[in-house]
Parts: sequence; structure tokens; C-alpha cells
Amino acid sequence: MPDKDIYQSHGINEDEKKLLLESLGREPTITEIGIFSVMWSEHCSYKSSRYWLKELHTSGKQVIQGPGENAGVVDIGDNQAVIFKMESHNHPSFIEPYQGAATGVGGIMRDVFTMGARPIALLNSLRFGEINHPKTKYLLSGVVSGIGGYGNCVGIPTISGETGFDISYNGNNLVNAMCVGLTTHDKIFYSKASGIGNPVVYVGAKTGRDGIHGATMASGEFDDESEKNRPTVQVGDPYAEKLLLEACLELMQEDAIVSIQDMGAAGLTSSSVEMADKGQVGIELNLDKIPTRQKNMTAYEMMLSESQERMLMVLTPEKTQLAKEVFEKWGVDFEIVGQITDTNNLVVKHKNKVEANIPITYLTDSAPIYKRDVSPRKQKQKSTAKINQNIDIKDTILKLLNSPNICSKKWIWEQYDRSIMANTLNPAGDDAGIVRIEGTKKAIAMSSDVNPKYCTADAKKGAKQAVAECWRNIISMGAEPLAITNCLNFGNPEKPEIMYDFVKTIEGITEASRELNFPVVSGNVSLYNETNGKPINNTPTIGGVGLINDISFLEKFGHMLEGDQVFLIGNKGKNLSCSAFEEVIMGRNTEDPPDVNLKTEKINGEIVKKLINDQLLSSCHDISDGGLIISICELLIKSNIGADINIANNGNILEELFAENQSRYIISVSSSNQDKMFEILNNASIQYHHLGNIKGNELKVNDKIVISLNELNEAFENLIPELMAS
Amino acid sequence: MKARVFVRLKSEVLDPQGQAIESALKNLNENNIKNIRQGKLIEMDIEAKNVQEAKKSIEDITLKLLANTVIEDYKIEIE
Amino acid sequence: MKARVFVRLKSEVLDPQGQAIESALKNLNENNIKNIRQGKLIEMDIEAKNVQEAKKSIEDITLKLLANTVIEDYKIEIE
Amino acid sequence: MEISIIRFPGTNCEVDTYNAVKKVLGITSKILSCKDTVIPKSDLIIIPGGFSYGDYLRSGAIAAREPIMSDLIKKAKNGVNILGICNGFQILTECNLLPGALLKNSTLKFISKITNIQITRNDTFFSKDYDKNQSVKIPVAHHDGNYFVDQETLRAIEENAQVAMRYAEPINGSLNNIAGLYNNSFNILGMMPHPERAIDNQTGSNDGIKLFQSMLKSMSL
Ligand SMILES: Nc1ncnc2c1ncn2[C@@H]1O[C@H](COP(=O)(O)OP(=O)(O)O)[C@@H](O)[C@H]1O
Ligand SMILES: [Mg+2]
Repeated sequence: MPDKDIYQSHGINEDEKKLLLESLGREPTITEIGIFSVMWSEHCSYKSSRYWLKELHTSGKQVIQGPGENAGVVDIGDNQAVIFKMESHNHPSFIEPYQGAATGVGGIMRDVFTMGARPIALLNSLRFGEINHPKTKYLLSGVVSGIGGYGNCVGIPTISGETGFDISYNGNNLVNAMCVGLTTHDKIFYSKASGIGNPVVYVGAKTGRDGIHGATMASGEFDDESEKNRPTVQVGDPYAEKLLLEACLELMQEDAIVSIQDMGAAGLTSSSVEMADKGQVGIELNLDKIPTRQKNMTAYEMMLSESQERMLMVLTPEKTQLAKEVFEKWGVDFEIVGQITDTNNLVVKHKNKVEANIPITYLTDSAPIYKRDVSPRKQKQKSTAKINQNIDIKDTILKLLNSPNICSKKWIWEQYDRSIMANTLNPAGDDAGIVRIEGTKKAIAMSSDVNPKYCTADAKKGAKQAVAECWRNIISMGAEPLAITNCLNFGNPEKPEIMYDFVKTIEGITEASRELNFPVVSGNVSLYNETNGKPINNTPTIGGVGLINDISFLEKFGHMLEGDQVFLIGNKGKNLSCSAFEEVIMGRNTEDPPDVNLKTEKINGEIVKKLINDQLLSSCHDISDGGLIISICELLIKSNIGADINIANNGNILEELFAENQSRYIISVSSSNQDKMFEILNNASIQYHHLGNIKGNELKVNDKIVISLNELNEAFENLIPELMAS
Repeated sequence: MKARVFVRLKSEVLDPQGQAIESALKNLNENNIKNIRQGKLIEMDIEAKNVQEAKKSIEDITLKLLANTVIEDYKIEIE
Repeated sequence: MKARVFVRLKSEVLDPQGQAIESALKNLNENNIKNIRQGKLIEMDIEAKNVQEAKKSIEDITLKLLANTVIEDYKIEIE
Repeated sequence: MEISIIRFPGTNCEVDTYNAVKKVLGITSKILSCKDTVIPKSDLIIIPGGFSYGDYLRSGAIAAREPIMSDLIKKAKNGVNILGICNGFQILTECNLLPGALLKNSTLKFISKITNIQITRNDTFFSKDYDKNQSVKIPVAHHDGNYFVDQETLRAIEENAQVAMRYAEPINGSLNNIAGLYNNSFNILGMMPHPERAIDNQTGSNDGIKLFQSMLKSMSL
């Protein structure tokens, strides 16, 4: 019989233990304790966040499936749909960067193809500690090659992402991976099980003792030796994933699958429980049939294993033989391991013994939910450092371009296969990645964004800004923003200040996504990102997807051209608080990030999108980190051309150049298109300002500040390669 | 002195490479070979006063650089 | 029987992995270690009547699959 | 015109290659499984890119020992034209249809980018439509593209003008910047760049079209 400590070592607290015993009305078996512990864990039950996540804005006429399934589904017309989600793999990537990141990519891909979509693009959002921290180089290099190693091998292009550095991640880096897939409306697969007596089928890699978190005492059979050998980080096998992907998609062409669910966290347990729960049925598993990698695995181990590249399906009996043939053809294990029952219980049998028999609602509906205490953080002391108005502007621009959060991430994205599938339309480095849809004029634009500095200074403003920036990045490529996914990375939710920020974050996301008609269709929460009591910056990553209906405009869009006129869409910059300028140049962080006026955001964005789609613009880039001048520099570097920029002398030039006010874009337009553009801008009565024109091979600001393209390039490109070569 | 470090995945960790080799050998009708595991062999020259010292040095760099003991074991041999 | 095959790049083939380790060691101020080469260690169980036979078998599969002799040398050890 | 594309488990460019052949040449090719033992009569056999068998052990090594390969080798000796792209190139060296080997990139990193490639000659089955020494843009995406061969063979390859294409600048440590290579009877081409991803300016370049057109022209002769 399990002893007292066993609950504790399974992360089940006293109240939860009482609830467990009361529900069950008897002593649980060790396997049952394991099952409860994972189903009631933060990871599976979202016990700290579920109460608040309900608040999110999740509807819209484009939404086919919102949160609650493996991934969100959005209509893109012509009977087609995109399926996407983002997920974190933070902790594993910290202790084994290559495998942790690789399996993160593998996991999110399965979430997408389990719903019937062929993955068409991958994105990733990464945060590391300070760039000079001794571990950063090792983590960055391992994580990036892990992400590439997995995605490249399966053959899905990695087309966009973001990478940031900050001291708060020194002991806790973040790896958020996003996958976008494509399918048709009639080929969307859900996890809801049905059909009493239908076979439950296991496909994919064999089960090993991977990631079983229970303590040693969980099973008498563990000794020190086996403990030592038990992997806490899984090794990914992208080759196995590729075969699993092809086999699943092939079977999905037949009417064989009733329901399907990938085995993610808590593997067999959560997949079987979720399928049965959604269908309000029971499920019975016979563990003797589970393909295993190691000998003598116990029921406890099999139920809790987190081995990768596995799926669980409910099939129609008539098509089971056919399904077997498909999987065998692809060389993928296929085993009938159980059946759907009418008991509403999860029943687990192993070696003629019932190892678990639990009413499924105990594991799902009755799982604990916490409405944890919230209280706002004490405002940090305002920094009193004064801005030196006589600062050297050229030097400032170069320093910003050469700073970790703004500099080029080429060293990273050159390791990701971008051109495979032959549909990626833009080179890396744009605001959003674009993938064309074979056989149509359509394309999907994708971006992932968050500014953790803003989100930590003011959780609600920061969250609004993250949604808005993602929206803006999609607009900047001329696409119609459709919907978002998210990954909410926070510290310990039992701390009221963190929970407060979490709640404010949800408010911010909700407000912005409602106003911008950019609903949340999937997401993920990662809590307890702390080391020695020091939490990470709040990092609610937003991943967005947009639709381009006709890609023709792209042919003449994307570069600033000789003779173009440059304009700012939006207000002049006013506020340096929380900006990159403050951080990089002044070494201070204040607590007042720019607010987003969602009305302005929407109007500006829609007009910019119209200008692009009417083929009036040569280029467009939103203004974010570093402000207006950095945005111009990025476009000049990309276009390999210079510009003559004039900033009116009556304003505050530092604010105009470096402030990060929101809802703004830099655009360039040929002289012949100018009048048409003015007409549209004036009709919409939105703010815009002429800034200068494109020419030569240097950036000139107010004739006084002159920076050659070479200098811009070197500042922008060299930081990470130099770090990695050192 | 010459030294070699063997770095291998822990016995319970999935070894996709070993698996792939094993099934390739099956296809080549080699059925008497089993449990293939692929690891790394790192060879080097080391200057040290004695074997003891060399071993210590190498253990040091193995933990720092060559092996991640979350998933790997290692063994050091000095000639 | 247990067998291991060491597969290493021939000495005339550049070994960037070994070099990378070496320069990482320099950064850690480990200057007494040199000439690092990284190779593969392939371990397996083999059924055979005797060491002779095992060796032959393994040499066979090494030439067939485990090593590419255009770039690699190999060595077989049987316990 | 019969074109066969061989798929191994882990191959991931067979569809892109199939689509390119279809779009550029209007030919519907056959995708074969490597478990087949015979390749149907073909004017051209393509081994596309990917990670056959996960590229475990060595890239291309396990694929090179598949049943279908003996027929491929036979056909190669009989003069059937064979194009190996990326992993296909690696497989062709592993089964000794092409000399040398493809080592890990000297950078030890995967490289994905559009590269400048120089096409050395325009008088082969694969290159008729290019200009001599034409410079083209074609994407590469590989981890093991660092061509190596012993000095003596290298000299022979160069003397025999078997180098099909070179990188304009070093990217991966390849000897003599070799990006693509013919066998000594010029019916086999192995290349690291991906021509099937360069058939459309929308995706960055259409410089790969001429490779496909050259092959069609040669087949029609
Ligand atoms: N980890 C990454 N993976 C892929 N692309 C990345 C990654 N990090 C940055 N990028 C790319 O670098 C460019 C600049 O990133 P970022 O500054 O975050 O763009 P933005 O400010 O437009 O959101 C983008 O094209 C982005 O896709
Ligand atoms: Mg942007």
C-alpha cells in the first residue's frame, strides 16, 4: 500500500489527496496515484490558469475550432482551413538544449497533424539570458540546432520567429514552438471518442521509461541504478515522426478514424482520458499490448511515459485491418491496445490484473481549479537618470542595431530549412513569414511576437501590445490577420504578484484580440519559470496567422527603391519610457510601456493593408523595438540602399527617432503612386508624415548624421556571429 | 599521454541511430547482431604529470563540454 | 559477446568537430589537451562461436555499412 | 519520356521534385518506393533530397544499401541518366556511383540559403540550356555538404572536368568549392543545391528551370 509521502512526491497536496480519496472511496493503487498526479498537474489540468483562460476572446466567423482541441482551426475560404498552435518546451531545453528544443518542435507538429493538417510552416520564439552570460552561447547553439535538426529532417520549413535576451532568463530560457498546418474542411479530425466497442489503437514509436517524473518510491522496482538511467529529457526521433506523419495523413484519406489524439505530456494517460472524456465514454487499455522499448515495464511506467512520436486513435472496426496495412507500409508500429466502453471509467489492465479503474470525470471535471490570490506588484522605483540630449545620434543608432534584441538573427535562421516545400515566398528577416498555398493565389502570413520588458512593466499594456504587434507584422506583409495562438510563460503562480500579472495579461490579450477581431484559437501555459525564486519576465508570446487572398502584389513589394518617398504612418514618437533606447543607451528600465490605442491600431492597419494590396507601396515595416529610425535602418539594410531622412527640428529629435509609440509603420512609395496614396490616407483621415526619400548608399538624417550602408550592415549583422565564433 | 573518452546515451535513453543501424543490418540479413548503440569517441593527447592528473583533467572537460549527464554516460581511458 | 567498433575520420580528413572542441577548451584555458579527434563508437551484442568468428562478422558489417572507408578508419574490439 | 523518382523512408523532397518536373516539363513522373527491386524503364532517375533513414550513421549510408540500389547501379552502368539532389548526392557517393564523400559542413551547422553557383560546363545531359560558366542562384539546405575526396582522385576529377558546379564562395568546406559532380561518363549528376526549389521567381529564383529543360532536351534527342 502506498505510504504517506507518496502523494507529496507526486505533487499531490493534502487537500488534493483528500479530494482524491473521497472521490475514489478507497485506497488508490500506485498506478492510480500516478494517473491522478499527472492529470491533476498544472501541465494537464491548467489548475492555476483555467479559471482565467475562460475569459479569452475566442470567437469570430473565421473560427472553426477554438481552444480545447489539439490545435485551433481557422477558415481560409475555398473549403480550406489552417490549423495551428504554439507550445513551450522551456525546462527540457534548459537542461538539454538540443533534445529539449527538438522534441518541442516534434510535439507541436503532432498537435497539428493529429487534427488532419499537413504542417506547412514552423515558427519559434526564443528567450535566453544575457548575451554574455557563460551559458547563453551553449544554450543558443544547442536550441537552434535542435529546432533545425527536427524541422529540417521532417521537412517542414521554419519561416519566422523571434529571439530575445535578458537577465531574467539566465536560469530559465524559453523555447516556444509554433506549427501551422493546412487541410480541408472535411478532413478535420477531433479527439472526441465514440462507438462502444471500437478499438483503441496505438501507433508510433515504442514506449520507454522517458520522462516519468514520479519519485523513486513510486515503484518498488526502481533502484538507484534504474533511477540514474531514467531519462528526464526525451531524445527526439524526427525520422520516426516523418513516418508517423505520412502514415497518419494517408490513413486520414479513408473513413477509418473516429478520433485521434497525440500522446504529449502524460502520454498514454492524458491521451486516453481526454478522448474518453470528450466523448463521455469509458476506455479500457490492455497494457500487455503496448509496444515497449525496454523490458519489464510496469503499468505505472507505461501510463506515465512521455516517449515521443506516438499517437492514440479510435478506429472503426471495419477499417482496422486497412489501417494496420497503412502503418505497416510506413514501418510504424500499430497495435490494438484497448476499446471504448460504456462504463465512463478508465480501466487499465496489465498481466491479468486491473491496475487502475477510475471514473473519468474524477480526472477531468473534478480536477482541482485554483483561483489563486492576486495582488499588484509594488511599482519599481522610477529611475531618475536624465536623458542626455547631446548624445551622439550616429553612435546611438549603431549601438541599437548592434544590441542583442535588435540585431540580425541570421545566424539563427540560416540553420532552418526555409525553402523546403518550395512555397516560401519571402526571404527571412521580414515582419512575417509567408507560405503560398499550392494551386491557389492564396498565401498564409505568420508571425510570433512579445515584448517581455513591456509585459513585466505593465502586464496589461504589454499583452495588448504583443497582440497588436503580431497583428501589425501580419498587416505589414499585406495579409488579413485571422487569429492567434499563444504561449503564456510566467513564474510561480502561487505568488500573488505573478498571478496578478497573469490575470492582467489575459485582460490585455482579450481586449486587443476582441477589438482587432483577432481571436485566440489555441494556446499553452507555462508556469513556474523560476530559478532560485527569481521569475522570468512575463512572456506571453503571441503567434498569429493571416491570409493573403492574392499574392500578385508581392512581385513588386518588399524593397525600398531608388527614388521612393518615405513616410511614417501614425503619430510622431513621444515617449522613450521602456524603449530599447532606454535600456541599451541609458542602461535603465522605467515602468511605463507605450499604450496601444486599439481604435487607431485598427484604422492604421487596415489602411496600410489596403495600400499594399492596391500595389501602391514598394515596402512596409512596422515600428517596434528601437523606434522609427531602427525600422528605417532595417528596411535599408534589407533593400541595400540609402536614404535621406529629415526630422523636423521643432520636436524632440531623440523621441522622434527612438520612441516606441504604437500603431506605426514606415512605408515607401514611388513618386508615381504618391497621389493615389495621399487620397486614400486623407480620406481615412489618419496621421502620416513625410520623412524623406530613398537614394544613394548611406543613411543621412537632417544632413548632419551620415552612416554608410556598410556601417549599418556591420552593426546589424556582426553581434551574434562574433559571439558564437569567440 | 593519449586519452579517449567514450560518450554514450544512457541505457534507457532512446537511441534512434542505433535503432536505424540495427534495422539496416536486419535488411542485410545480419541477424546475429543486436542491441546496437551509437556513441561518441573522442580522442586526444594530454600533457599531465601522471595518469591520475590526466584523468582528473579529462573528467573535468568531459563534464563541462563533452557529455551532458542528463542523457549521457561517459568513460575515460588513458593509455 | 559484446563488441565495439570505433570509426574515425582518417587522419588526412579535416575534423571540424575535434577542432571545435579544441577551441572551446582554449576558451576554458585548458591548454594541456591537444589533437582532439571525434569519432563514433558503435557498441553491440553479437552471437558467435568464438572471438575469431565474431571479429570476422563485425569486420564484414563494418565494411558493408558502419564505416565509409573513403573517409574513415575503423577498429574492432571484442570483449 | 519516363522519369522515376525514388523515395526512401525519410526522403522529404520527392513531392517538390515531382511538382517541379510537372510544372516545368509537363511530365508526370513515377514515385517509387525503395523497397521495389526493379526500377521501371526510365530515361531519367532522380534521387531527391531529404533525410533518408534520418541520415543516421552517415547521411545516405543506409539508403545506399537498399534493395533498389542494385538495379540502380546496373542501370547507371548501362548509361541511364541519374540525378541525385542533396541527400540523393550523398546516396550516390555512398554507393560509389560518384567518387568521394560528403562530410559535415565545416561550420558544423545546417546551412539554408540561396547561394550563387557557377555552372561549369554546358555540354552535358543536365546542362545544355545553361551558358558556359553561367552564374545562377539556387538554394541549398544541408548539414553534410562538405565534399571530400583524396587528392589523387580530386586531380583526376578536375582534369576530366567532372565538376558540374561550384559555390561562388566557400560555404561548407567543400574541396575546390564543389557543389555538384558528374561521374566519368557524365550520365550521373550529384548536386547539393536544390533546383526543384528554384523554378519560380516568387519563391526566390527560377534558375533551376534550365536544369530540367536541359534534361528534357537531352532526352528528346
Ligand atoms: N528564432 C527565430 N527563428 C526564425 N526566425 C527568427 C528567429 N528570431 C528572429 N527571426 C527572424 O528575424 C526577423 C526579425 O525578428 P524580430 O525583430 O522579432 O521581428 P519583428 O520586430 O518584425 O517582430 C524576423 O524575420 C524573424 O522572423
Ligand atoms: Mg515587425
